Parts: sequence; structure tokens; C-alpha cells
Amino acid sequence: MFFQFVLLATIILLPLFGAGLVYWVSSKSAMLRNYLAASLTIVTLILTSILYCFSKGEAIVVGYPFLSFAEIRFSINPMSALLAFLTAFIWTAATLYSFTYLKSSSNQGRFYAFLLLAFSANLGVFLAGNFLTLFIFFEILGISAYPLIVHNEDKKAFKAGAKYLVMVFLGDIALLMGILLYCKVTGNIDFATGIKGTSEYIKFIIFALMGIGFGVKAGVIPFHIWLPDAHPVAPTPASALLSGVMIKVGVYGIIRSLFSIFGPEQSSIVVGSIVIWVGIITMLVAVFMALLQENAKKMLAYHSISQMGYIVLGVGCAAYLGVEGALALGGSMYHIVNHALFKSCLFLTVGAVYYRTGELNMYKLGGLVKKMPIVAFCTLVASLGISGVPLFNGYASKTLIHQALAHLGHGGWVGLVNVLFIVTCGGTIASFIKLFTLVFLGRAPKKYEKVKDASSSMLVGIMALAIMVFALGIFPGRFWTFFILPLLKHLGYTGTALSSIRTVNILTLHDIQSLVISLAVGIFIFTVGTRYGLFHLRFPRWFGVNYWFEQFALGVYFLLHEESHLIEMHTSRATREIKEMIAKKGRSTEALIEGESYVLRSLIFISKRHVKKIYLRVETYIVARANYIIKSLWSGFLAKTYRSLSASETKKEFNLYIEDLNFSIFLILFLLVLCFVSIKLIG
Amino acid sequence: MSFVLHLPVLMVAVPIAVAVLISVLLTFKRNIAFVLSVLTMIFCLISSLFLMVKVITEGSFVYYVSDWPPPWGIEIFIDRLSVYMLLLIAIVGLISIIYSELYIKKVLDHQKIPFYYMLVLFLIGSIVGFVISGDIFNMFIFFEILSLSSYSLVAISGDREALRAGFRYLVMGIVSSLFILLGLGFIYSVTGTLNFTQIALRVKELSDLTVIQTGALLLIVAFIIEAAIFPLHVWLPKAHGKAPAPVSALLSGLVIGIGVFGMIKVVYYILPGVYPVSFVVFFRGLISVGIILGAIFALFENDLKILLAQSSISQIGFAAIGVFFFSYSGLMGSMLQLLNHAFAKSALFLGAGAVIYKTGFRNLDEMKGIGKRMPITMGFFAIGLASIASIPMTCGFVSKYYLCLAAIKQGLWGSVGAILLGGFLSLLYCLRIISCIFFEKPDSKVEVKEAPLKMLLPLGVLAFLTIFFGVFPRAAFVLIEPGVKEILGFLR
Amino acid sequence: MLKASFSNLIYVVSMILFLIGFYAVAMRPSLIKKIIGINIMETAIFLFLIGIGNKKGGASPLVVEGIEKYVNPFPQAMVLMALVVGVGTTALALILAVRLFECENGEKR
Amino acid sequence: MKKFIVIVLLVLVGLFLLLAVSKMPIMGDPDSPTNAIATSRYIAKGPQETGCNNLVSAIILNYRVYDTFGEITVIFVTLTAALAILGREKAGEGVSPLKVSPSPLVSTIMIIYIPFFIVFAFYVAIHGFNSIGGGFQGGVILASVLVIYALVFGYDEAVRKFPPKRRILFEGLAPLCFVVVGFMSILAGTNFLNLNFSSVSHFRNFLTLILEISLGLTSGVAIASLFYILKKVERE
Repeated sequence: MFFQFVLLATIILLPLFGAGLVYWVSSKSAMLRNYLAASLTIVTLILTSILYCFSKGEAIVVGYPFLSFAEIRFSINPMSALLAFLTAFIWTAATLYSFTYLKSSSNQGRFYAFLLLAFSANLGVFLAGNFLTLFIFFEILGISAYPLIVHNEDKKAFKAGAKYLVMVFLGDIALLMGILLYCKVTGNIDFATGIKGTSEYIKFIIFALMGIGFGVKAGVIPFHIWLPDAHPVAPTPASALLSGVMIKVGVYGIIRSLFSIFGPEQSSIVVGSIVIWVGIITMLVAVFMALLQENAKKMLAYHSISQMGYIVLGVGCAAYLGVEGALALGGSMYHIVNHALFKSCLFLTVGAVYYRTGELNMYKLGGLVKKMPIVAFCTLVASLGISGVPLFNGYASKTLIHQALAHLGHGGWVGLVNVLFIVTCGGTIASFIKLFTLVFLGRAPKKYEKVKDASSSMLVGIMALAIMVFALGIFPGRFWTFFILPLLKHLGYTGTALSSIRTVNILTLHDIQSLVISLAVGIFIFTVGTRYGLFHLRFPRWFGVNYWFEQFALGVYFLLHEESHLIEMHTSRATREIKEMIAKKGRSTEALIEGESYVLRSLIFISKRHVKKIYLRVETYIVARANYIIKSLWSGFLAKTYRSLSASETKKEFNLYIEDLNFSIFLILFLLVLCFVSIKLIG
Repeated sequence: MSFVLHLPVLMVAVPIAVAVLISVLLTFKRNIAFVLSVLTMIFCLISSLFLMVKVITEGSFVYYVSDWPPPWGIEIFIDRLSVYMLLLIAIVGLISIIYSELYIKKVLDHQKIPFYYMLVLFLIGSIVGFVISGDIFNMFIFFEILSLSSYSLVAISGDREALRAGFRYLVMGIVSSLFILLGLGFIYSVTGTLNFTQIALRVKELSDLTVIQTGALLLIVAFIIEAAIFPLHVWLPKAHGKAPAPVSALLSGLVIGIGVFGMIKVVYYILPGVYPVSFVVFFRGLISVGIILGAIFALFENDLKILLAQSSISQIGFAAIGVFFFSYSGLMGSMLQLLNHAFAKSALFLGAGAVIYKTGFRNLDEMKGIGKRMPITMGFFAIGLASIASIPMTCGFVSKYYLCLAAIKQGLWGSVGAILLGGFLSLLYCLRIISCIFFEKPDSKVEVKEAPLKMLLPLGVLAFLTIFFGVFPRAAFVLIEPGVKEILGFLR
Repeated sequence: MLKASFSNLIYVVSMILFLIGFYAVAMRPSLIKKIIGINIMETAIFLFLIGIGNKKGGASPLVVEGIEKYVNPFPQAMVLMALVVGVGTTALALILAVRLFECENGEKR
Repeated sequence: MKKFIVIVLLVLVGLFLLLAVSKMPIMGDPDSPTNAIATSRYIAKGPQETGCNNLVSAIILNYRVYDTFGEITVIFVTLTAALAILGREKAGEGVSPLKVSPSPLVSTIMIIYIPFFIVFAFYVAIHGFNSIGGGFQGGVILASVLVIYALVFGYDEAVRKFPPKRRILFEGLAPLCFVVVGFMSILAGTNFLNLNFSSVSHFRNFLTLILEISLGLTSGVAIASLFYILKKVERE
């Protein structure tokens, strides 16, 4: 027991203290810092693999007393050990990769320090033994990712970082609320296999709160809005980790909370179908958005959302099916591992291209297969992985989830889900055909004549991941028996449920059939898309969730901020856009693409220019009206109260000071009266 | 171990005596003030440690000053919670005095320096006296010393803003102390005594509670003014923002916390169980509004110290709301929040002071990228911010966790919302500061270096304590858990 | 209520005095008048406290042979101490007011 | 409008306070709790236990001497604050002699009377034991002497006669005396500020006397100092 405790403590504390050490060292010598960071991650990787040896049987629980009713508790079980090992592996690859990638960047010490801190927190989440510990490390992880996102310190990065943090904080609040309710209902905060003795209603509320909290991190629609902004602006190794590992924390949390609240036995059809629909919408919308992107990293970010949708779909199936859902959950877990591998690999390869060419727009690249053969090969492997082609890892997990869908039944909405699933697969395939052909095939622009292949330290990271993608694709059965089955057992599935899925055939006729269909759909989408320029479509701003979040935030800001220059800003922006719109008759250009908020513009543009014009006019008018009302309200009553309450800087005159003084005495009097009234009200 | 019994009262007497001694010695030697005050605070720290050992092993005790028993003489009442407060006072006091040396030399005229130390010692002595007092009139006297020294410490720099802030604080403070006196009169008239335990006993025999409720109400309103709870926080932002940094640390970290402790004394020790439900609900609502509004004020403030002061309003609201939950978790959260606020907010003010000392910058706009120039100072500052923003592994998280749990357990959804929203807004303003300090590109070409070691060390200790109690909150539980259970017993 | 108030007339008077002082503090623009208002409030409370300590037919608390009935000395002691405290607070208020006055006038010149 | 609101609020507060007042025990009732408790010890045993026939003195110098310690500290804090904010007055600097020289009648009378005033102040302070009077009262008389001196003979003259260096000792006297007595009582094995720690009853009276005189001196000189400091501002 003691040995395990020491081992766990080392795994979590080594990167934690290493972070401080690295920060300190970085001011002395860059070389030493790199070696230190590399050795720390590698040592942790070795330790996590040792940890895996202990995780076979019962979960081992260690901890130390923290609060009066709960402890900081870690547990070593098949699930956490697998995910911890995966984390350490990808982290090592990304860290090795980043030495070259960040060579000329500033603030490297901070980057590595927070990379290690996030590493520690990520391991902490996966190894957590109760919800409190999970929450603590989850929040530390959320915060330590912020410096990684804003690493470039430009305006875009700050905007993305702020959005990320606000979303994560809101999610944390929901999560904390859920955990506290869980604590109230069960009396402790340990993981369980289903709460007993409470109404479904409360259980559902708890799960919804926790699901929102974790869903924000996982990028589930409609809480995904931070993700497409944050992942592309981060430096590539960081975005590989964000997409590859850190968002898995969210899915892990969803699985944990689902199984702790409902457990395999008390599964609920309602919850299951909600989760399934959330998953399917997530995967479909995100893949659709991904197809429309020009920026390669942004496209990959949307694909991360889409792949999260697959996983959530699998989890939903598991919840829906209850005891029978072991297969679906196994598929989800498998997909978590797979996605971590191929998505990190893809980010790293795209980053390598960016490092050599300085370009992320796919349409401006091309013909790099001769210049960067190894990178191109690895991209191909990972693309095949994500597209779900046999012999590569994605196939196995996607097939498992698809098979689980078949267990739901036939016809009705299940059929629709099935169709959507295949369409999504096709979209994914199309999107990666697009990526590969645009970047690596075709003719290379002249300025990329002297492009070389990536440097060795970058290639080590990329190739390690690519090899794993391939390896898992060749031996899916081994992986299933050795890693996934003990995990399912740990989550509470009992003998009969497990024995039926001891061996799963993933090459049935049905599977091949659906594979072929989705391949066909993918190729169809790709050809039609490129032929008719559908990939350049943009939707109106209000179409996206992001717009509403932004409007809401702006509204709150208006309400609170006295000098709202924003009104002018907003109106002038709208008029400027109309002018631009009239000036440019052709296709939309980069100037108009700022995330999904300026969406569908061109579609309307092609069809009816007037609609667009009127729409913008109306919008401008309404916004200006609303702002006028808010402003007049504000500058009248609210501003006065606010100013007198907050002792603002504007009051310079002595008379005003006296007025304030009188006001404060008046407040005392007022409060006194209120208190007297309240005390006499009942008692 | 019998000398330990005398330590609480010596913790009052020694700082006051040393302060007086400084004034007498002033004619012979000018520089002695700092050394003497540090020695005094070390004495206070050591004696509070002794007291801690004493109450942990033997439980709470009473001490009759002048050996006269309660209804006639003055009783000093030392339980675990007051020892806990004493420890906080000793630590924060020692740290801010050590920090003061360089800062004060730069900020104040050299003639004022010894008086500054004297006033700080008076402040410390009177806070101790207030915390351990078991008699309302005695509490009033020490409250007066406490307030007088705080007013003058706020106004000590003598510039116009400071004087205005000081005068406003003074007017409100005097009204609050008069409320205490009036409330004490009401309570005395029906119970015939001013001793806590005796009042609590007599109140149970009373049939009509009107007079007692009026007295309790006046006392609570007085402490609301002192603790700067909405809407009577109006004096706080300027007073804490314009005072010298170590003073702001003391005032924000301790004095307003003492206001909350005074409230605990009224609600649990003196007059437990005389409050109608409507009153309690009203108070919870008031404090909830304060939590949110304070954070919003902080969100739009530009002057760093005033921002921190605004956030104190919100943070002290957290401590106060726990008092009115009347439950174990609520009080635990309240006490932990007092600890968090004492350490973290002091660290923040000291950090802001270090920036002012080095650069003279007060506004957040000017401080862009200063974290890159003075990473260690601002690193400690960031730890303080993390605790205010209740990020896990700092004590701020533990306290807010308990508060939220208490509110949820009682089903008070409004309070839950206020706590969570307040936490969220605190996160936002902390994020604003952090992104400004650490991530923006520095504007000015002025070479800024790390703060001197004498300022860095106190900051480091506070940051360490913040983290320590976040990772091992059990260390604080030794005192507060039995203490909280004890005072909850008074309610029955 | 009215009858009880009438028998406690001194209390009522002191409360009214208290409110008058409060009014001065709350409404008078002059700092000195505010301080005077504070003093009126103080005085009102002293009156109140002394009233509490009263006993019908009691002599002043100065033990002399032959007298058995004395008024309660404790409120008187309390008032004595509060008086001195009041002197302190008034003095500090005056000091701040004087300094503030100086500052404000200095600014105008 | 503001006035109206404030008055309405004040009336409301007043109503609530009157409600509380009407529920209070009737004034002067010998059986009210306050009187019952006070009678049982302060009046019954006060003179024997403290040696003071003046019960108020007995309370402030013996039963609740700790409060008195706090209260003399208040005076000292005020003084410190005054010194910190306004600064100590300086004798002879920028001296502007009185514009109107004091009338010879007044000055002569003052010169004759001042010693008697001082003696009276000490009398009141010392006699607080057994009859009306006490340390503070004596102190206030002392302060008035110092203030009158400054008013009659001019501020500079007064500061020259009682320079700050000489006043400092008196200002700090009482708190230090209290602490010393407190230490003595602790060393004698009783609690802090127990004046009855010695079995010799005269010793108790002696200590009380010392405290009384120190209280008088400190409060007197401190109030006078406050006056001088405020006066300094006016001159500038």
C-alpha cells in the first residue's frame, strides 16, 4: 500500500514541482530546461507504465484527509491507469516535438512550466478517486491551460483565452453544484455504481449539472464555442495536447458521473436518449463546420468536437442499454484512446507544415508530399485512422459504436441516428481527403521550393504517435481484451454482460457495408464540395451559438459598464460591413471570416443581396434602439446609485464628498429601519 | 503551564505598553520603534502558539481579570475560535510590521514613522482585546481603540484623499460604536449584566424579547458597518485603497474580519436564538447582494488597491453569510474564509504595495506586463489572487466549498446562487488582473526589478500559508472544528 | 405602550435626543456640526444609561453610614468611561476635520 | 426631499426604539434586574473589598480596572493620532507674540490662582476614594489649568513652560502604571490587574492611589496636549 502511495504521489508531484523547477531553470539555460522537461515527462511515462501493473485486480485507493467529510483520494484502476498512461505517452511526444517548434518563441519557460503543471493536473483527474479530487484537478487543469492558449500574446489569443476561461469557469460552477448535490444526496463524494433511494428527477438534475460542467471541457454542442477559437491559436504542441488529451478529461468525467449516478443497472432510457442526441448533433454539426474551414488547425479543432460526439454517442448508448451497454461503452473508451493518438498526430503534422511554411490556410498550400515525405506519410496514417479505414485504429472503435447503435433497435429515430452516423463518417472522410489533397498533393507554390522535412525531434513525436495509430489498428483484439475489458468490469458491468462481448467480430458484412457507404458518401461530398465551391459557404452570425453567447455577454457588459463605447462600436461595425458587402461582389474573403459568427453571409449573398442588406439594417436599428434605452436607463437612475455605492473617482468636489458622507449616514439609517421592520415582521 | 492563563491578557497589555514605551523612548532614540514592534509581535505569535496548545489539550477556559467573578468583574473568554483568531492576528500583524519598514520609510515623513508603529501596535493590542473579551462593555472599549487607530492609520499620510476617506470612516465608525453603546444599554437594562454567558442564561428566562432584539439588532448593525457588508460598505474602498499598503493589509485582512467575528459573538455567544426567521432571511439576502455587487464593482475598477478593497466587500460577504446559516458547514466555511481573507488579501495588498514601492504605479493600465519584470513578487501576488478566486488547492476553495455545501444542505438556493455567482465574478476580476499583469506586453521602458527581500519574504510567507491551508486544511480544523461544534451548542 | 413610555420618560427623551443628533450627523453639511451631532448622540446615550441605573429614592453611590439605598453605581462608572472615550473620538474627529479643512482650502488657493 | 426622507426614517427608527423603551423595566424600580445585581455586591461589599467609599471609583479602579486601562489607552491613541497627523507643536518656531497682551488684572489673578487650581486638581483626583471626584475629574481640572494658561499668556509661553519633552512622560504615565501594576499582580500569583494581591490592605489603597493620580496626570496632560496641537494648526 505504501509503495502505491509513494508511486502515485511521485507521478502527480513530479511534474508539479518539476514545473517550478523548469521555470527557474529556464532563466539560466534553455538547453538544461529542455532536457529537464523531457526527462520529467519520460520518467513520468515510465512510472505510469509501472502503475499499470498494479491496476489489474481491485481498485487500489490511497489518499490523505482533506476536509472534515472527504479526503483527497486517488484510485488505481484499469480505467485511470490506461488513461494516465495514454496521457503520459502523448505528453512525452508533444514535449519532444515542442523543443524545435518553439525554438524562436518567447516565454518558453512559462510554456514548459504550465505544460508540466497541466500534465500533473491531467494525471490527477484521471487518477482521482472521488469527485472532490476530480473537481480539484479538473479546475487546476482548466486554469493551467490558459497560459498555453494565450502563449502568443496577441489579440486573437487573448480573446480566445478569455472565452475559454469564462466557459470553463461557468462549467466549473455547474460541476461544483452537481458535486455538492451529489454530496447532499449520498452523504459522501465517492464514486459509486448508482445512487439508490432517490428520485429519478434529482438524479437527472445532478447528472445534467455534472454533464454541463464536463461537457464544456469536452466541447459538446452547445458548449463548444471556446474550442474552435482556442485550439488554433495555441502553439501546436499545446493544441495537440488540448485536443488530444485535455478534452478527454471532459468525456472521462461524463462517463464517471453517469456511472456513479445511474450505474449500469439503473440505466435510464430518457437520459440515454438525451445523451445520444447530444452526441449525434455534436458530431454532425461539428463535421459540417469542419468542412467549411480553411484554416487547417481550425478544421482539426472542429473534428475534435465531432469525435467527442462519437464518444458521447457511445456513452449515451451505454446509458440507454443499461447492463447490455458494455459494448457501446467499450467502443467509447476505445475511441477515446484512438482519438487521442490520431488527433495529436494530426495536429503535430499540421504544425510541422506550419513550422516549415508559415501557412495554415489549406488552399494556399500544396504539393508538399515530396518536400516532407515523412510528415506526409504520418498525416496519411492518422487521416486513415480518423476516417475509420480498416487496419488503422479508428475503424475498430467506430465499428464498435456502430454495432452498439444496432442494439438500440430498428426503425424510428434509431434509423435516423444510424443515417446521421454514416453521414458524419462520410463527412469526416471527405474532410480528410480535402486536407491531404490540398496540403500534400497537387502542385507546390513557388515560395515553398526550399521546404525541408521536419527536424528529428519533431519527427520523433509524430512518428511515435503514428506508429501507435497503426499498432492499435492491427491488433484491436489484443487491446480489447487486455485493456478495455478490465475497465468495463471496473465500471460495474458484471459477468454475463461481459462474457457476451469477450470477443467481438468487427469485420462483419454489415460493418463492411456501412464502411463502403460512408466512403462513398465521403467521396461524394468531397467531389461535390470542390466542384461547386460549397466549402466556401458561410452562414449568418445568428446561426451560431457563439453569436448568442456573445450577445448575452455584451448585454451584461452594457448593463454594468457605465461608459458604453460599445454602442458606437457596434453600430459602426454593422455599417462598415454593409459598405464592405456592397463593395465586394465576389466570394467571401478572409476579411469577413471571423469564426462562425459571420456565417452564411455568402449564401445569402449569392441568392439575395437585398435580404442581407435589410437584415443588417434592421439589426442595426434594433441594437441601436435597445442600447439607447439601456443607456438612458443607465445614465439616469442606475449610474447614480452605482456611483454613490462604489465611491467612484469622478467626484472631486468637496460638496460631493459631503453628499456622499450624508448618503452613507442615510444608508445606516435606512438599513436600521429595514432591520427593525424585518425583525418585527413575524417574530 | 499556569502562566499560559495570563497570556491572552498580556497579548493585549504588552503591545499597548510597548507602544506607550516607544513614545517615551522617542526622545532618546528614534529608530527603536521597528525593532520593538517586531519583538512584540513575536511575543504575540509565541503566546498564541502556547495558547493553541493549551486549548487543544485542555479546551476553552475563562480568565477573570482582577479576579472578580463575572457579573461584577470582567471575564475573558478564550475558546478555540478566539485562539484561532489570535493566531491569524499574530501572523498577519507580524508580517505586515516586517513589511512596513521599507515601505513606510518611502511613503511617510520620517517624523511620522514611530507614530505609525505605535498605532499599529495599538491596533493589534485592541484587536486581541476585542477578540478575547467576554464582556460587552469591555468589547466596546477595545472596539473604540481599534477604530480610532484604524481611522488614524488610514489618514496617516495626510493627503486629501486619505483624509477624506479617514473622516468618512470615522463618522460611520463612531455611529457604529454609539450603536454598540446603545444596544448594550438595552441589553443591560433587562438582564442586569454585560457578561456573555450570563446574558445568554438570563435571556432564556425572559418572556418578552423586544428589548433584547433591539439591542442585538443595534449590535449587529454596528458590526455590519465595521465588517463593511453591503450596503454599509461605502467607507471601505477609499479607506483601504488610500491607506499605506501594510495598513490596508491589516485593515482588510484582519479588521473587517474582526467585524464578522464580532457578529459571531453577538449571534452565537451573547444572544443565541433570539432572531426571528424573517430577520435572518433578510440578512442573508443583504449579504448575498453584497457578495455579488462587491465583485461587480471590482470588475470595473482600475486602481489596483481600490479594486482589491472592492473585492474585500465581496469576500467578507462570504465570511458573513456563513454566520447566518446556523449550521456546522456554514460556520466552518465562515471561519475558513476569515483565514483565507486574512492571508490572501494581505498578500495581495502587500504585493500591490511592492509594485507601488518599486514603480509608483497604482493603475492596472500602467502595470501591464509587470509580472515579467518582477516574477517572484507577482507570483506570490498571483497565489493570493488564486485564493480569492477560490481555485482549488488554495484555502479560498475550501471555504467556499463549505459555504456552498451548507447552503445546499439547507436548500437555500438564493444563497447558493449568490455564492456561486460571486465566485464566478471573483474569478473574472482575478483573471482580468492576471492577464493584465502577466500576459500583456509591458508598455514602459522603465527598468523594474524584483522587490527587496524584506518585502518579498513576508509576501512569500503569506503565499505559502495560503497554499498550505489549501492543501492541508485539516491543519486549521484542529482548532475550528471543535470550536464550531462548541458554539453551535450554545444555540440549544 | 404610551403609558409605559410615560413612566420611562427619561428614556424617551434620550431616544429623541439621539435621533436629533442623528439628524445632525446625517443632514448638516458642516463637518463641525456633524461632530456636534455625534456628541449629542453620545450625551443621549449617557442619559439613557444613567436612567437605567436609577433607583427610586436611592442616594448617590457614595457609601455613608446610615444610608442603605443607593443607586446602581455601575452605569455611572460606565458613563464615566464612555465619556472619556467620547473625548478621544471627538478629539480625533476634530483633528481630522481641521486637517481636511486645511487641505480643501489649500487646494482652492 | 432628502430632508423629508431622512425625517421619515428617523421617525420610524424612533418608533421602534420607543417600542423597545416601553417594554423596558420601569425606571427606578428597585427590583429591576440591574439594581438587584448591583446591590448584591457593589453596594453591599464594595467598600470592604476595594477600600473606596465612592462606589464609582471602586468600579473603575478595582472591579473593572481593565476597562479603565483600555479607556486611558483611547486617550493615548488619540494623542498618537494627533501627533501622527498634525505633528508635535514646536516651541519658539515662527513665534508671533500675542497680538493683544493680556490684561494685567487677568494675568495677575491667574498667577495667583494657578497653584491653587493645581492643588485642587490633585485633591479631586486623590479624594476620589471617599467622596465625589476621581482621577479623570482631577485630570480635566489640570487640563483646564494648562489650557487657560495658554489662553492667557499666549501659546508660545505655554509651550515654553510645558515643553513636549516634559509632557511625554506624563502622557505615557497611566498606561505604563497600569501595565506595571498588572505585571506585579501576575508575579504575585493572582490575575492581571488584581489590586488585592497583597495581604496588606494599605498596599491596595496605595496602588489605587497611584493609579488614580496617574490617570489624572495622563488625562490632564494629554487633553492639554491635544489642545496645543490643535492650536498649532490654527496658528499656521
